[in-house]
Amino acid sequence: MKKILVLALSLVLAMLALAGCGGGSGSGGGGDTVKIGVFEPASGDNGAGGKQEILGMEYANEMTPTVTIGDKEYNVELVKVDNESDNSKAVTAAQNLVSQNVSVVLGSYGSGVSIAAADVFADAGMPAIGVSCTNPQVTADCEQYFRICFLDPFQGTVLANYAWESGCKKAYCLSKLGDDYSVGLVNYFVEAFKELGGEVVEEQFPDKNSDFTSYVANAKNKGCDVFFAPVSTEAAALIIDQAEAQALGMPILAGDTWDSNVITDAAKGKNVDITVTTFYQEGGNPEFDEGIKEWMENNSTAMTNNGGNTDLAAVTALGYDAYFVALEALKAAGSTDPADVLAALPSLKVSGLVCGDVSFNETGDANKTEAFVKHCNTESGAWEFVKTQSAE
Amino acid sequence: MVNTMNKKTKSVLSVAVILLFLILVYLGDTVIPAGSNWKMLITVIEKGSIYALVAASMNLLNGFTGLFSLGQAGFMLIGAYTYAIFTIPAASHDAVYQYFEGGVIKWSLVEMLEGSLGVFGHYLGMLIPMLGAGLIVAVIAFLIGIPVLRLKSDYLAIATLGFAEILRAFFQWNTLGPVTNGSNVLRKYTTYGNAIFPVLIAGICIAIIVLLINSTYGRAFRAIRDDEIAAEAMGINLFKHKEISFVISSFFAGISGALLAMFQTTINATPFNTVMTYEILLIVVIGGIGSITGSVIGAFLFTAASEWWLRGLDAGRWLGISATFMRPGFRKVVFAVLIMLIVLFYSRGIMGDKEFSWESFLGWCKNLPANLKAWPEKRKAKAAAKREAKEAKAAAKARAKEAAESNAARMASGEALFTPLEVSDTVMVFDKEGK
Amino acid sequence: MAEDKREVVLRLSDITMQFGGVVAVDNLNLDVHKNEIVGLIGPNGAGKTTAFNCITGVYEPTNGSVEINGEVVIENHPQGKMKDAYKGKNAGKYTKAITMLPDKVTKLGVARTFQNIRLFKGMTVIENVMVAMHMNQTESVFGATFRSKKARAEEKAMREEAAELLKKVDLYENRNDLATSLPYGKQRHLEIARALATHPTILLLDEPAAGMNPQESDDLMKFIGRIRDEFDLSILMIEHHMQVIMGICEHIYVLNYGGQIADGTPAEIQANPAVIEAYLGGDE
Amino acid sequence: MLQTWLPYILAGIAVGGQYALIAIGYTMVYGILRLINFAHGDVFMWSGLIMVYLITVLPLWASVILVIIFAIILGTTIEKVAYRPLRSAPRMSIMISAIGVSYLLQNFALYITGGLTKTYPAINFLQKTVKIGSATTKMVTLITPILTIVLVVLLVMLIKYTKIGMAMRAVSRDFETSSLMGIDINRVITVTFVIGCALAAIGSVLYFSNYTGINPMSGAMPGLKAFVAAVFGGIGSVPGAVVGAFVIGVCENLIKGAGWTTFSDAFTFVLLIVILMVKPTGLFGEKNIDKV
Repeated sequence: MKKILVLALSLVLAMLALAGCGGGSGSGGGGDTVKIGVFEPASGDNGAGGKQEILGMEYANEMTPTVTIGDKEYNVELVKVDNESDNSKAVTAAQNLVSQNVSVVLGSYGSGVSIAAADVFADAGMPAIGVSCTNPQVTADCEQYFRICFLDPFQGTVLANYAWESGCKKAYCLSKLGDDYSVGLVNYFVEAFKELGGEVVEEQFPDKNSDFTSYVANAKNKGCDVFFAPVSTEAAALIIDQAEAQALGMPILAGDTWDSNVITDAAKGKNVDITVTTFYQEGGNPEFDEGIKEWMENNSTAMTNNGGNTDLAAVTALGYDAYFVALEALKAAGSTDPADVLAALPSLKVSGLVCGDVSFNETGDANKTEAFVKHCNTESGAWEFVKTQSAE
Repeated sequence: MVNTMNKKTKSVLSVAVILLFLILVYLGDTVIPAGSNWKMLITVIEKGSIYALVAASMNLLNGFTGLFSLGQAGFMLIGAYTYAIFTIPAASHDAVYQYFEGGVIKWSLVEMLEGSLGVFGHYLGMLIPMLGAGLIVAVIAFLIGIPVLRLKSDYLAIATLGFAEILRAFFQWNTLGPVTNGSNVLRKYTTYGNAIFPVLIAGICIAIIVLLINSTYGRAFRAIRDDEIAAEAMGINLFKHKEISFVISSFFAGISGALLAMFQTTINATPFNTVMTYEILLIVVIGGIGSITGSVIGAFLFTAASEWWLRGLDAGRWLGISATFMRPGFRKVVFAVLIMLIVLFYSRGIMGDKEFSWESFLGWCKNLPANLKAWPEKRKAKAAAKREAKEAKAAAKARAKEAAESNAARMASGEALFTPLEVSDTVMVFDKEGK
Repeated sequence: MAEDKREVVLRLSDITMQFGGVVAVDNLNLDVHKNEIVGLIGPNGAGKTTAFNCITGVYEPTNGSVEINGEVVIENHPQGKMKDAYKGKNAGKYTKAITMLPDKVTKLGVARTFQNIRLFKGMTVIENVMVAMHMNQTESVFGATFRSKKARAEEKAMREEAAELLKKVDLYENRNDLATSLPYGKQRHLEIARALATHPTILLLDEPAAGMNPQESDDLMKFIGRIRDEFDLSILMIEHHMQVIMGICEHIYVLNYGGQIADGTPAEIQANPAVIEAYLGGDE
Repeated sequence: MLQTWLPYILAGIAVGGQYALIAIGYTMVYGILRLINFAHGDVFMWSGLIMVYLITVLPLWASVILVIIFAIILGTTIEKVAYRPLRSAPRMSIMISAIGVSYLLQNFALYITGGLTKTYPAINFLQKTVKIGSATTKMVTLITPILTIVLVVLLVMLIKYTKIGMAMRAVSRDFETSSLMGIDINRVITVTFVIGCALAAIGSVLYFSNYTGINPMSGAMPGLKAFVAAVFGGIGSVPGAVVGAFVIGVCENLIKGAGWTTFSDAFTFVLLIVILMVKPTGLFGEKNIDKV
């Protein structure tokens, strides 16, 4: 029995070895296909968000499955790789994309993994287009990284302004240990809020924490009047739950991650007051909204990945935009060579996108000066548009 | 003839193979274009050699000294941070420590030495913080070892695991931000240019571990593993030798942490958690507890399987098979099942406690055709033997049951106070201290 | 009883070992003189091995002291909770608390074997012996790893000495076999050889003849006598084989239920009614 | 003063009770097999996960019962498949097997859930908001400690007064002798796993009603903390594990309340190391002497 098992195991391993080598040469030869790498988390803390972002790209790919580069028409293939929301896995995941001969990479949701992978892309000369990674470090010092969303210093300031204008004087800021996104955004928020004359209480929760009782209690006890928690949607749902259980009694404020149906589902029917800033306002582009909703209704996997309903997340819209930015870049480059795409990106101007036009400044960030403020209607379980806000 | 191979031939052969491998790695990394699938091979070799080092260091503890320690990830964390902190270029400090006014350490050892010594200084500037990483980890391990190494096996495991978790929280502590950058990643520090670097460093370190194991101290370690009480009775100071093993193992874990930092190009404390330690432990198990060769093979197999070969299982297409159940996460399930099969049915791992030697390798190659031919018969014989064993076991079980019943009856009647109880041959011997 | 003129190399004074409420060894007084072979006998559970463990530092005796070569190396008196629970005698006699770890005791020249053989399973015969010489080597771990000149010399000397020792115990042929692959009798020999490799002056043997047939026991007896002379040893041994004990011991101590019921020459012991009762069981 | 600290103490007692229910499984298994059952925390997580799926087709009471049955089957299967064959193997092997099972359970959950956090079904009765003094909290906070104490009393009675309880005590005291006495060791071990897993399943209902998100890693931290609680109380002792769990639960929340949020998890391990140094047998543990 053992011997057979050993033999079977070694056989499997041998086959794996062959598969590893054979797989590449087989798919690398297709002449009429251009590959776009999708560097997104499908599991881990940011799995939900990553999947929603991929949805936008998949929908876009379905709408526009081909691109004409030079005068040749190419089929666009999305090569997805899961970075597991984990900085240490991100490097090999990125390497894996590079080795599959993609022309340009999209992603990621979550800044930490993007920062971690930046050097791999830089070494390979692979252009990467960040979708919803808002931390400034993603594009700073990395010529290969571009992005189509706004940045945290901007978002933090917007949120601080909003909080101050709504009459809040003392803010409770919660971030997650080891999470670049939340720590970064809280930092910019605190900076801006203090400048406006506000007071802050900063706290952090450790990895894998699911008990937010004490954090909510702390916010109440310290007499804060706004609860700022730009954390992952996973933690968000738990925070909302505790806020309700302990009657938090102050508005909750968060960044772009919270613009997701995970939040509206969690908040539905609860006595909580949630406001977020985000990239996209549902209804801003009715044609896109309807199209993607219909697509999701006919595609059960997509529906599941969106959390079981068709409520749109901003990152889905951004993912959709990212795909077209990549197509435009490929067109402008006139070739599928990553180096050409990289050369074409800085001067690229794309309009007709659902989250606003995209052009890049010298660090590779999109020139975006507006964020949408949304408020959660806990009765209907939907986002309501409040206003657009700029940093000034 | 295999048996007559002399020492000189063997060393020549070994050196030749190692050199060839190094040259191949070097050329591989230089020549293979970024877009090629074979580039993954280089990535696997880089990460595999780093994991091989940490697995060997864990094996030194678990397999050779019998100390079940689960603190490896914590030590790698310190090593990674130590290396990174001292090699971030001065110009990048403001960007990296963006929330901490550029941090407190405003210089990079690499730049300082490069300035005065050129290319040599560059590498010296990398090696010194790497050694420093090992040394700092060793000092911390020494301190941790004082209380912890007095504990018995599984308490030791859980205590070292606890220390690793404490370290992780400590490194993310905002107050230490000017040094550790708190929750944010450290990046922009100097990394190696060619895959030969981690392979070479890991190779040297593993060689040192092997030398240690084969020294008189290594013998003392194995004595402690086999029987603590007898070892102590032979004049071996348990605590001193456990400390030596623990400190040295941690030193190399620190070095591998530094290498991992270079490999990843960014470092953050979060991934250095218990899952990482478990993965290293599983590498040791796959390779064989008590075999450094096994740890090395295990590390490469593990890395290749998890990062490369099995990725197709996540993407829905693997070995030409496509199926809808192959969606993200499937790779890890298959992987975990494979590992459980090894743990349960092949618990000695790939190498057991044997090491690689040219004799056994050549012998194995020579006998392979014969063995393959003889295999069906052997299987038959084995099946027969198994049947026999099964019958014998059943018979023994019946006897044991009988004995237990009669013992119970005699216990009840009080007779057993005067005559010894029957001890059957199959009464399960459960060794509480795991000897 | 004639006074033994030879110097005392090992002396137990009032050694008492109490586990919870059970007194395993009760007030044991025992002397081993230079080059003497002393027997420690008693029925199962009499506390013989416990006494060994008190001498070698595995257990801390509850009360009493151990002297090696005229120097007190272990001493204890009831402390803490034990103060009230103590059931033995001479509670106030000892005041110090000196403990010693087993490896230190071994370094003082006291080596032992075990009742249930405890060889290093994963090692060869010669490695088992070399391990016991580890404590006498002086090279640091650093030097040993990088094979300094000194380390190489020490290793070579160690290997030679071990080979010499193995020749003396007829195990040289088996030197590269795994220790556990040896037949039972040879494993006993190896355990003794391993103990000898620590350069002891006092050797404690815990049932060396256990499981042996009369012929083997006889050989063992001669073997023990031989090594005593050859290595200039004093030997304290626990044994059940009366043939062995009576054949080689000069002095015998008898324990029963922890307590010391008799001591004397083999002839005296054989004639002692208390001993006979302990072994054959009197009227309950 | 109390006004400020009340919410933390309440939360601590609630989470402590939930840890206690998990810790019992650890302490009993360790008492008998001398094995840290690393997979126990994952059985707990899976109980929660199964509930999420069951509730969509079954009424609440049926789901809860099925979840408990599921946990029992899972736990005993793990014992049979992964631990029993290795019982005479070195101690390290069986612990590695436990780690392997834990790895498998987590990864399988990852596959099933797609790595997404699942929301635990609302059990209205448990999640009702109640007001105690200055603190507002969920009903489950009040029910947990009561239910925990009741279950523990029942368990202690079972161990003390029934035949199987006696057998368990005998086996934990001396494995070999018990088997010589004709005690069916396998049955005792199975019963131990049944009790441990059933309690973990009940614990999962309470825990996830309070913290409603379940992901594949949800079991890891509570599992580790429960194990620390078991060590703290003296491994093998059921009342010890419960006391340990409450201490850890309350301390952890007080530390968060004091603003040391970064170290709330690390604290548990500091406590572990301190207790191992000062009193390795835990609060209620018994010292056992090595036989030489």
